[in-house]
Amino acid sequence: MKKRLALGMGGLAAFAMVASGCAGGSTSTESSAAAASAPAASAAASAPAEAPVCGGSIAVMAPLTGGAASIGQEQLNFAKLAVDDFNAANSSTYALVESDTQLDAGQASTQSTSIVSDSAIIGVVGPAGSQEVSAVGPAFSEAGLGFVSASATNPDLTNGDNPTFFRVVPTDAVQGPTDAEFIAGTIGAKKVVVIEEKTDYGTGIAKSVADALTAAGVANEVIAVPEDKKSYDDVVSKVGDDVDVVFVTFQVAAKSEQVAQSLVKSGKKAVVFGSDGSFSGDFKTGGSYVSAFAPDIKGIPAAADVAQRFSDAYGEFGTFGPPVYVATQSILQAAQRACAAGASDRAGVLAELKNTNIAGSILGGDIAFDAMGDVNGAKFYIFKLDESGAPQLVQ
Amino acid sequence: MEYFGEQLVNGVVMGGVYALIALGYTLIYGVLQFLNLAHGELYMMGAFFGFFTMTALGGPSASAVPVAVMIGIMFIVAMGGGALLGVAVERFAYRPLRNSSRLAPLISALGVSLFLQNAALLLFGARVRLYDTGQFIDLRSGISIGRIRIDPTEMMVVIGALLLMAGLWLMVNRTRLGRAMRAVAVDQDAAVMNGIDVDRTVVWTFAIASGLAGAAGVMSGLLLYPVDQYMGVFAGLKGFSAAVLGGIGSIPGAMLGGFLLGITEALVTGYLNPTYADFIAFLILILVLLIRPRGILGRPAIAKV
Amino acid sequence: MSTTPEDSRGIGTDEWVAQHGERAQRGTGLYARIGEAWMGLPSLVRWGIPLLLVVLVPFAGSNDYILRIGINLGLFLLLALGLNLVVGYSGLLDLGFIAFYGFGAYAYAALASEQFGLHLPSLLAIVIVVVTTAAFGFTLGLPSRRLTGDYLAIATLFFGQMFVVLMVSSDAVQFPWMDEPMDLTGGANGISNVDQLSVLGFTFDSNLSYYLLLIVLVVLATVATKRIHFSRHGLAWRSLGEDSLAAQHMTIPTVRLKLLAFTLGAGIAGLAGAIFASVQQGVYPSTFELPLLITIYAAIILGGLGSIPGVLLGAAIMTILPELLRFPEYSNWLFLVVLILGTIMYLKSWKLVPAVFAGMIAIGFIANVIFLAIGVPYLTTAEWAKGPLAPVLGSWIFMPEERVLIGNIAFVALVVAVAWMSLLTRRTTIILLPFVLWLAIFTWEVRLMLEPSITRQLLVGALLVVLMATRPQGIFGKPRVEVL
Amino acid sequence: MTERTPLLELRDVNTYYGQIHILQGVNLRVFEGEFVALLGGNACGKSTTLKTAVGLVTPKSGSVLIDGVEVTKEKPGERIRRGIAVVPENRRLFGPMTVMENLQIGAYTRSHVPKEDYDYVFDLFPKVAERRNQLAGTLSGGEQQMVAVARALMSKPKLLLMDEPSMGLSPLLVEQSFELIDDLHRQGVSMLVVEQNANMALSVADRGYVLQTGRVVLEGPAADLAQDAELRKAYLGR
Amino acid sequence: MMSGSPESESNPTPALELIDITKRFGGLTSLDALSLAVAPSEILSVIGPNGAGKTTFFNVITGVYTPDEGDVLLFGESIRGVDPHKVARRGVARTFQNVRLFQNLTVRENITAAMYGRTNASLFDIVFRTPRARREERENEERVLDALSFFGTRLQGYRLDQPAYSLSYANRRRLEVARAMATGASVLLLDEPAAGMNPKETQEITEIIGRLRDERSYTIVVIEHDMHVVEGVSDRVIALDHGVKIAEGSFEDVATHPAVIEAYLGRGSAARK
Repeated sequence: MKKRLALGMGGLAAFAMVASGCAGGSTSTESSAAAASAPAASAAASAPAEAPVCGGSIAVMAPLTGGAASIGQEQLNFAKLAVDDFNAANSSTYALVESDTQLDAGQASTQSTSIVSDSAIIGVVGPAGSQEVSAVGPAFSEAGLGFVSASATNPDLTNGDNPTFFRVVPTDAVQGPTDAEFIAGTIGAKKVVVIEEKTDYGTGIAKSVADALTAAGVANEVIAVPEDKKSYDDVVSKVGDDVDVVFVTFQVAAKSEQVAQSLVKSGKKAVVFGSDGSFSGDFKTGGSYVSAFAPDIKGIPAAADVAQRFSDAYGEFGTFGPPVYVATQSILQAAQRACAAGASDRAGVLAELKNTNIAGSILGGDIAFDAMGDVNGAKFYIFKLDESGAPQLVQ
Repeated sequence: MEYFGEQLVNGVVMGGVYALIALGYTLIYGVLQFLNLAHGELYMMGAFFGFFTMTALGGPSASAVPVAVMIGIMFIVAMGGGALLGVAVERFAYRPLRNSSRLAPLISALGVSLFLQNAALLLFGARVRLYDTGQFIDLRSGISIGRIRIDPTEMMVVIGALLLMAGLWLMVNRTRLGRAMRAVAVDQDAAVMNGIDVDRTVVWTFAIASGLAGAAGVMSGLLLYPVDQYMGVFAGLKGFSAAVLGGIGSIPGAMLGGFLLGITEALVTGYLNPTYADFIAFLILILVLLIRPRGILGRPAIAKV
Repeated sequence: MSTTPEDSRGIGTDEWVAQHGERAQRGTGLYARIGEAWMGLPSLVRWGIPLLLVVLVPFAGSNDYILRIGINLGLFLLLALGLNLVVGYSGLLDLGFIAFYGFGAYAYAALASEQFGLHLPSLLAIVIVVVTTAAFGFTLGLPSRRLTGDYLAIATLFFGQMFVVLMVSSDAVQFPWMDEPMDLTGGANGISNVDQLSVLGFTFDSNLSYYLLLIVLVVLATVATKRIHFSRHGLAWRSLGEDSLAAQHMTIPTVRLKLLAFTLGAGIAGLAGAIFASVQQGVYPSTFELPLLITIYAAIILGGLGSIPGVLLGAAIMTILPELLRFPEYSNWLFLVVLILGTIMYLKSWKLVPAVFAGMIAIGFIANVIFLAIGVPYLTTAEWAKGPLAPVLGSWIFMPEERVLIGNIAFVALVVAVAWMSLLTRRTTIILLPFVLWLAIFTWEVRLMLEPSITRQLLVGALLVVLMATRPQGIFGKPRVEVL
Repeated sequence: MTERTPLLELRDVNTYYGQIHILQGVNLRVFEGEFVALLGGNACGKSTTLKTAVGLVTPKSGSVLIDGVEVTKEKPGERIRRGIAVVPENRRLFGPMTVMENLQIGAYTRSHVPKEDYDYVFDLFPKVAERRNQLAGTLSGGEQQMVAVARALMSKPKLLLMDEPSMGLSPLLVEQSFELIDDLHRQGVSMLVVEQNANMALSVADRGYVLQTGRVVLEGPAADLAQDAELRKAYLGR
Repeated sequence: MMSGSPESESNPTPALELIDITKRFGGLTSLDALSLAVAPSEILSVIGPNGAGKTTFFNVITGVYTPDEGDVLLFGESIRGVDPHKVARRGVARTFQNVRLFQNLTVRENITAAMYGRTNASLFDIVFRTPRARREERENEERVLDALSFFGTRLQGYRLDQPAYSLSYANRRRLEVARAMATGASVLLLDEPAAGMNPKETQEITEIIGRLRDERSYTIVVIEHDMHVVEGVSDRVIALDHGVKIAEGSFEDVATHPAVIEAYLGRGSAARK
């Protein structure tokens, strides 16, 4: 502390000398520089001895501003945490490059060219939306650049059109049937209302759930709502008294809570079942259900520490962040392996990305990709919210 | 019929919020003939101010003061904060442009919107906030007629909106400040020549309009609308539509427009398809404009040849 | 009774104020002289130099990203030139303009993708797109017969909004004559895998090809606009924008010309939309929302409404600047350069400049000392404090431990300080300037650098406000002067 | 000339609009009880002089004094409180407001307006009293002129400034306006009237100034000015 | 009521004829069964108090308002309810009481804009600069100078490329007249052409109005408050009050007509003039 005080004083004094045009200024500057070198030296000494070898840039494509900023900022922060953790553990120098897409495929497409043009970038986390993935896919595959999304769940994305695309979350094709089966079986619902939010996320999951429900013989009605709808009371009024479950497909958990509260206050018996977008502390009406592609990460020993450090640094988080941590990890590890093998270019990283195997990831299981880029052994978990709003694993 | 009543209540409640936002647009347009497109952002800021006041007072569950007092303070802070911000926006973004073309303040307003949204993102973080009204108000209480229920927050919104409108109407039509506002609206130069301080009148106009936006922000928070940086964009559009529908510049018009828009939205949602609610609302708006170019209660333009 | 001797023209002849106005039109000083010299060049040179530079870009070691920005700029220029006909000339505030762009893009996607299994030849598709978009523009122009000014703006704004709603929600449209609901627009997912343009056997499959195509189109559009500007149609449009009633009395069929402006503007937007769809090989509804409208309007107003170079410059600013700000390495420099140049230009005095900057430097160290004295914990080294001067720089702009909190406070303080300063006299402003400058750099380093994406949007917003406040008529716009 | 304090004084006023030098060292005084006419052609600075006096335009140099008090930096409202009032060019009534509200706005600068003050103007203009609840925009030209004057009188001015009272009026109304002005003057209201219609103005004024390209080129008693050959040639027609 | 003037009897088809025109706004009757005729190359002045319906009279002729009753004939053909731009094309041009120039267009552009109805170049011609477009451009240039030549050097030289807003008030009024001429009209409606002008300028505009008739055979209707102008230019004067013609005839006849003095001129005016 004192040294820094001296430094500040010294700087000021030196500045005063120079400013007043004092002839002896040079000596004074020297002395101040000498004083200044002390902390610099100590800072250098505190750094680890062995020199870091591996590094490179990883781009994060996410809606960092605009209407979906709450998702994008959480994703960005998890990516930052992952890189910091990894660098600290491996003495590497990986860096993040922000790429704000505002969840708009057009901007994502433009940004993809920027990322492709920056040769320092060896891998991409994101983009967040499925339509963005389709928009950037051609550019990235042409550049041989691997990209790992943590939230694009449209099953069509891994049909072979995007050979460099990977994702760490299961698709709607997994979530829909799982949720529908639970609603039909465990809950035993006879009638379900599916609220489809008109986003690429909401549309996909709503369709998959509705199809699976129909297949399971559960009567269901899909109500589509625009993304910018503010009040859901009028939608809830449409929910009949005989409806058992209202399945919601919001990206923002607060809206699921809004629907749940509205159901409670209008005295309807229906409970809300939220898709993975609702998995967040904001959704907490007791008795509701929510599905997630991972067991609650706060309950996983491997993840508890990450969750804690994230909360300390950036505050609360929802469902879109933790997979980004894993997605970033997968690229970092691939890069590290490529670096060790002496092929730390895009091709090397992409090749290694295919061999991803994160044992005991913070999402609960091991993470590895299949040939199409989907995560292996994808499974959905279902939680019931207790009276305090905490999720309890029920399947 | 009960279902219709239910949807009507939903519509009126939504309409109350729209109407409050619309009042701000209408007031500023009435005085300056200028669309304050940043109005929605003041509403957003009001919602945040209310939220942070609530948190500072001990949050939704463990309030340090009685609930009524807490809500009162939330409103005061949000309205005061909104008013201050509104006055600042007027001073720095609009006043330099008062005598320039009509488009310049429009662009300036868009700049202000962009700035405020991102300042909120920077300062408050990206997380979506919820007021969690259920924690301190029993939403299951309130009036119910058959299946039609009106919970306390809904009552508060509707009554509050009506009271604020009545107050505003009285203020504009019965007070010295109101007269000054109307005089400035008709002819700024003539107003100055009668000793009216135009700048001060405009400042008050912005303060009142922005205060109303702040109140609307808290109300929508209490109604459990998610609070985020971009909530003002669409709400602003709705409030603005309401003002235009009712006849921009007219205070009862703004109220009428707000309620009409809310009811339309609820009925279209209730009987047709929610995704088309906005489509139909906009369609009605365009039709009304084509039939009555100045809105339902708007004064026809005086043609000068 | 007295008569001023120097009066020579005699009482009763008074055209002098107006002549003063005429004289004041001519600028003075260095900028004006540079401007005059530039305007003195033959127009072929004036337009040729920038064009040459633009054409050379791809051959000067640029990459796909720069080309892509160029393509976006080209699309923007087309849109801006089209919109300029409607807003800049005819004074019709068409806030639904983006819908035409979207309509063009969607129409092209419908005609050249798997959505309906149609893969029309590009030329045919484009002709159909332009014609239908123009027809759509004509339809939306119809209300302009009855609605004027703000009310027309409002009605068109809602048309624009309806377009997006319609695109998002038309993925399951139940026609009475069909059994299954039909997917017309792909809903929120949009339409992907749209065909690329292919004309006479040449397929536009690279950014370079689109870049060059757009240069050609923009040049054609600019030349056409320039020719229209002084022609009878251009004059008629501008007259009706000035005073629609007077124009009617001067033989100008205002209704027809308004509709023509709408139609033509829409046609151009439709063309741009079709190219956009094929560049991106997809269309998505989120593209055509308010932010794009804002950007395009900002472009034409920023440059100066109705001025062709203004429109071009405005579009360039609104495309390139936000992209530059994406990268901390550029935005850093941009920030510092703007700050320093801005200060110098404001001070206009070589004596004051060093004094102010010296004050700014001193304040950093003073702040450092004060913060230490009151015991605020902090870390010294900022990221940019590198090299031999690192320790000095590090204690000039120090990194507080509570970076976000203190950064937020600094940000609010900075905004308040700048706003407040703009109200003060020049003298007081200069005294406060060093403090505000240091605070700006401090805020930048401590907080804004941490969130480049948010900072970028903040700066664009602030830029719009500041530019409008300092030059309401736009960069190349001519002020409307009312004499007495 | 006596050494009384003028009600209104402009001392060496220089005014600019942007780069245009409008008033070039204008000196002007109006004493209590006087009726002063300010004459000149178009765009010679007449209106600017008036605007400078009221405070709508701030001079770059020189000063404005009301009743001997320097008011150059004061806002119009404060100056009106000091006892000047304006009847603007083209009357500029607040059309969508009632006559009564127009009068209330005239009294805007006063915190309390006793009922007698309204009665005073209603006595002066019975027509205005009759129309008090009518919208000002629906009145005829002559009535509007009366309301405009009544509105200005509501601030209890010591000095009334009138900007082109004959502008756009038919000959009959011009005549009536000047009768009204003359009447008010006889009742003791001091006046500064800006007028293009020199003939009419000089027939009722005590004193006059002639403005030319932003300078006062002639000043003196109205009767003398009316005889000035050059002025006659320029303004008084054949 | 005065009888029709001798000119209109001698000429079978009047340039402009109003037959029993009535125009109401809400409960207010602005023009009440007004009939009048203007012979070719005649200058008719219309006087009357504010709100007498003078400007409504112009607006009915030019098609801004459609009369509730009655007909408007231009050289014997009805132009009732025809759009303003078509009326203008058929030969009626006007100026405005409050000067409505295209403020931000230059002098040259203001005049060229008014020639829209006389030119034919399509957008195609313009964009591709076809011979037709070029020819028209040259013709326009000549016509601009021709219209302006009427005002001496007032609007020429460097002023050609000045925006209209920078002109002096008198020059704006002149430009408005020149713009009306440029439409190719044969009937000019001038709404208070001398308003706000000083005596010298008033005299000048009075002369110009006379020359417009003498040199270019324009038929002219003038609304004016300035009796010097009315006296100086009028072949015939009509006085309106409350939409009704209260007097018609020579200047002397009308100016001394008791109803006109009562409603419009005032008793002092004759004495003072």
